[in-house]
Amino acid sequence: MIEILHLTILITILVAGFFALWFRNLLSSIISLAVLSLFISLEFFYMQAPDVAIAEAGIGAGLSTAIYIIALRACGKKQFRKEGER
Amino acid sequence: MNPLSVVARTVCNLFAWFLAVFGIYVIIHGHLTPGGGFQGGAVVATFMAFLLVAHGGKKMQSWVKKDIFTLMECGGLTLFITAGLLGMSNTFFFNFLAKAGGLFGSVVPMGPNPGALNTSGTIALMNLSVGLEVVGGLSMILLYMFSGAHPEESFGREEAGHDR
Amino acid sequence: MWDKVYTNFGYWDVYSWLAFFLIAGGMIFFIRSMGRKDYKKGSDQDEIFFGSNPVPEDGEDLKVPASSAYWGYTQALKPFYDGLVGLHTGIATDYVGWYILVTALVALLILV
Amino acid sequence: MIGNFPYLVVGILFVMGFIGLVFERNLMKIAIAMSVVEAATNLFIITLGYRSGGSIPVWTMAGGGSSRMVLPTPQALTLTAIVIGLATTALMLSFVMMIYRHYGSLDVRDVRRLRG
Amino acid sequence: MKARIFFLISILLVGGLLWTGLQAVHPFGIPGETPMDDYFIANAQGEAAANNVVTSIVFDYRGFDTLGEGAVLFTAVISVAALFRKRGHN
Amino acid sequence: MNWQDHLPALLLAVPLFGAFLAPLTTLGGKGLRNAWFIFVSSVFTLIAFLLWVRVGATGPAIYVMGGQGWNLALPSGLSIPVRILMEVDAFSAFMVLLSAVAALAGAIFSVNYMERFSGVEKFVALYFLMVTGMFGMEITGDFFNFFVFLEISSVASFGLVAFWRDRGEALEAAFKYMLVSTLGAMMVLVAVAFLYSRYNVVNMAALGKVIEWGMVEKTALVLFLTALAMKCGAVPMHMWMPDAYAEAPAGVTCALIAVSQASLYGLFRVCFTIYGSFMGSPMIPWVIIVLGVLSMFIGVSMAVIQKEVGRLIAYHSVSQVGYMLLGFGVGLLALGDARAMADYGFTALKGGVFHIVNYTMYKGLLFLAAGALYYATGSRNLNEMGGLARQLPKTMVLFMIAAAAIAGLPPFNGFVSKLLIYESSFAVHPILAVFAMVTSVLTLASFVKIFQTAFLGPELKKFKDVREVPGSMLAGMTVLACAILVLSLFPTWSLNHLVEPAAKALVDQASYIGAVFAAAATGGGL
Repeated sequence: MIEILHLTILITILVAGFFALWFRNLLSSIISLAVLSLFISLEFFYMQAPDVAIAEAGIGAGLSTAIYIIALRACGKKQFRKEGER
Repeated sequence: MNPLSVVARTVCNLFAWFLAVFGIYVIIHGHLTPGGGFQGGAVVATFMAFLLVAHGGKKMQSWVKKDIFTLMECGGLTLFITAGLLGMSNTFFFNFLAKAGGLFGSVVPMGPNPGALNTSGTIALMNLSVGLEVVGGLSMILLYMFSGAHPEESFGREEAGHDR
Repeated sequence: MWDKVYTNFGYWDVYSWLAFFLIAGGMIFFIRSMGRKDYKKGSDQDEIFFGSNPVPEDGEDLKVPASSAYWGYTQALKPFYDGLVGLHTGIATDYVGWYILVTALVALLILV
Repeated sequence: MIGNFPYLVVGILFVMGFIGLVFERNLMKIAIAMSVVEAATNLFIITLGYRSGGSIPVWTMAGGGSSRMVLPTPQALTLTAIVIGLATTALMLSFVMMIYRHYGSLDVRDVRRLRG
Repeated sequence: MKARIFFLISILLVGGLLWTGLQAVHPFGIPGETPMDDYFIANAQGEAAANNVVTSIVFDYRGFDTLGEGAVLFTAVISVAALFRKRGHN
Repeated sequence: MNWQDHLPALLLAVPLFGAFLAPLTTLGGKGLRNAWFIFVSSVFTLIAFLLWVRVGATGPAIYVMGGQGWNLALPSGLSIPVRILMEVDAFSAFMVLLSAVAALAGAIFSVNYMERFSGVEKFVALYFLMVTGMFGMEITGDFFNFFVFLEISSVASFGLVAFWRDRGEALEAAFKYMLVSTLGAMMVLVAVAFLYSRYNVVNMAALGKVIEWGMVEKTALVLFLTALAMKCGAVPMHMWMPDAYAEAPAGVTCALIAVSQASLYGLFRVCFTIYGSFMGSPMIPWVIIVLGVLSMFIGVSMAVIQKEVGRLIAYHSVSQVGYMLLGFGVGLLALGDARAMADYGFTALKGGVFHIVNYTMYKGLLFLAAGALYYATGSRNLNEMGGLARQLPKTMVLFMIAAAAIAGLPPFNGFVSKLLIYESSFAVHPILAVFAMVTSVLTLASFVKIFQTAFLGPELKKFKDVREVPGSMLAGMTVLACAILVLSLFPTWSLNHLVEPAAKALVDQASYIGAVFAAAATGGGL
């Protein structure tokens, strides 16, 4: 049972990492990154590292998301030379 | 960014204070429970981020000045390096307070134990100073990036040549 | 302190070079002192000789810009330089790409 | 059942981060890819320190004997690496903001005044 | 365009490099001999008088790393402050 | 206990203290800030000099951070150090000394150069942090600590490169530099983690003692090699280098050179001391040699066609780094073989080490002179310059010294190290020496180009009112010019007292490892 939980956490990490790079909408990307951080923090907690888990939850999922969103607000809509090109 | 609505502000206020208290707890109990200066400092800085998001940058800057955070940051680091230098009779970073009796100087029993706050020597001191430094530093980053997101408030026009 | 620097194949001696430069400088001054002494500033001797062309008034016209230096060299090696400049695209992600490419090459060489 | 699956996750995260770093065109996405690489590094170091069945390396909460604790050094190293990662992320995003102000674009192909 | 194909291949090769390295480290959850970590676990309470082994490593055994970490954070703060500094302020 | 035992810790504590207090010096105004800048720089230069003298007299210096005594490296009953060690052998002390001199010159130069900028107290703090990171990389004996100091110096240099944030190019250069550099630092961390997982040790000396040649070690070596070679600018990972070097303020570039030399130091510490004679194949030396030859040739080829002073000189950095990589690669090739070592290997190492000091001095001076040109004329474009010898005679003389030294004109020091490298690499393969000489010729050609277009030629109208640069900038350049002249006029002395101990320490893996364990044997338990 606990191993299934562990597997779920790891697969969620992969999925979140994939979507963090896949989404074209930057806000969705950033939220995906926050989810990645959160699940990495859960994985740390599973691996008996609560010190690092608190740090990752506070810094990775909390603060750096805030910083990303602030930076996103500072950059306007027109970010690409050509629309629709990745 | 504009301040949020009244309901959101109230909720943010409420949770922000819980966060602050929890962060300070994490900093102080760093040598007993999981946590420490960095983690607690990050949590307290998240409290700052909450207030910033809820009330907007202008109001925040009318409450606290950036100079206070600069002072916290430089002061925390200077305290940290001073705590290291005070152990210089042995070596740099020698834990000279541990098991010495006085401040943070109690002896810990071996093996699992509930723990006492007055232990661990310079570790507790360094936790406090790092907590101070991280709170100051991360709040500074948030405030500076927030003010940088609205250039017309803080910058003025571009100039050619050297920048003064 | 005044020894030569031996390289297992030859040696380096800075003092003989200095002596060479001193002697050469002495000879230059000697030859220079043998020249004519009737130079006068402001007379005809001061005029620039510009290959019997009209002398430009302004210095700007006389200057050869830096991009014209070694024109023949760059022209001769044009294919090489086209490739080389094309390599320096200035795109930030390409920098990372080159780094990873070198890592992969070194890994191939060392691991295989 | 788990086997070396965490290592595989670390490796895939690294490769995804590299692909993001090389093929993304938006500076913000490049910063995100760098964050993914940092997360993979942190996960890798913690994964190295896990001992199956081990307890938390805190005596206040520990149950068993000393050999049953997970390794504490990787946790200390990761703590350092996380804060360093935050510092670099913040600085990189500040650069992105400033570049947007100067170039008016986040496309990496526009940010190439220095070349040749 | 051709370069990007090489980049993709080399990314996969670097992934392969990391994967071979990861295959060669100890299996997940079973570290081999760990003298240094055992020393920390055994002596954190006696030497540093701290119950939290991780904290005792972070601030005592490897306290200098923590100073460096604080310095990195300080550096980042000063850099951000220098980027967004006000004009004419000397 | 002797106070001199604490020199390694003081070397790091003094610039850190200077950095932490620098933002507070705004309270005292401009004079206090400049005084603090120069004072702290002088103090760490003095400490570096004392450390160098001490290491030369008594052998490798060990310092245990947080131990009960400065030399109690090993805890009782354990054969590996658990605390962070500072280990300063002759090579580290040599690197520290020359980095300190370069940083001092950059600091003196910056006092006047930075007058036109705002927020100079932040500049001072970042400068000291960069210096701290550089020193830390050079004297640490612990891999994770090496990573931390690498990050300190990198992050500080990102901030410094982007210090003129009103110029888009500066930000662009900083971003590109940051992207590759952060990735490289991450890879260093991954390599450290690999080694940790295998041996449960992060100490360099202990790793060098127990290391074997397996898969994990190979992976770690690849990651270390490419990351550190990228940080010191080997082709084809050099592209950040002209951007960052040309766009940073001139005084910073002078110290940035020393930072990239610290990465080079890390590369050779890993190759010689950690892997050393355990190195399984001759492939790694050849990789380094090929990287070096490519760097030399491509760097200088790109330099010849540049139009901007800063970029031209920065491309020369790439090619000069190639010389060092070539010298060290040849030395590494001969490492296992005593006869080859005596025959040509040690000569190559001496050439490489001597080239490090020469390069740091003359390249720093060149960048400072380029900064002075920029300060005086407000232009970086060589096409617009001309006839500046009349207005800037002192700068011209200093520039001429540095240009002659880098081009390897005979009485100057650049030729000595190049000669050592040519002759030893000729013993390995003649084509290497041919490439090195072609590079030297092209170097001379490109500096003739700068000299001719910037200083010679008719006087231009728009530069009529250009004045000689202020005193502190000249003083900063003079420091480096004096160093070049000393190295040129007394090559035997500098080879015997400066270079040879460093090269010997680099080869002598056993004494580096033994220093830790010997200190532990005399000191007893923890």
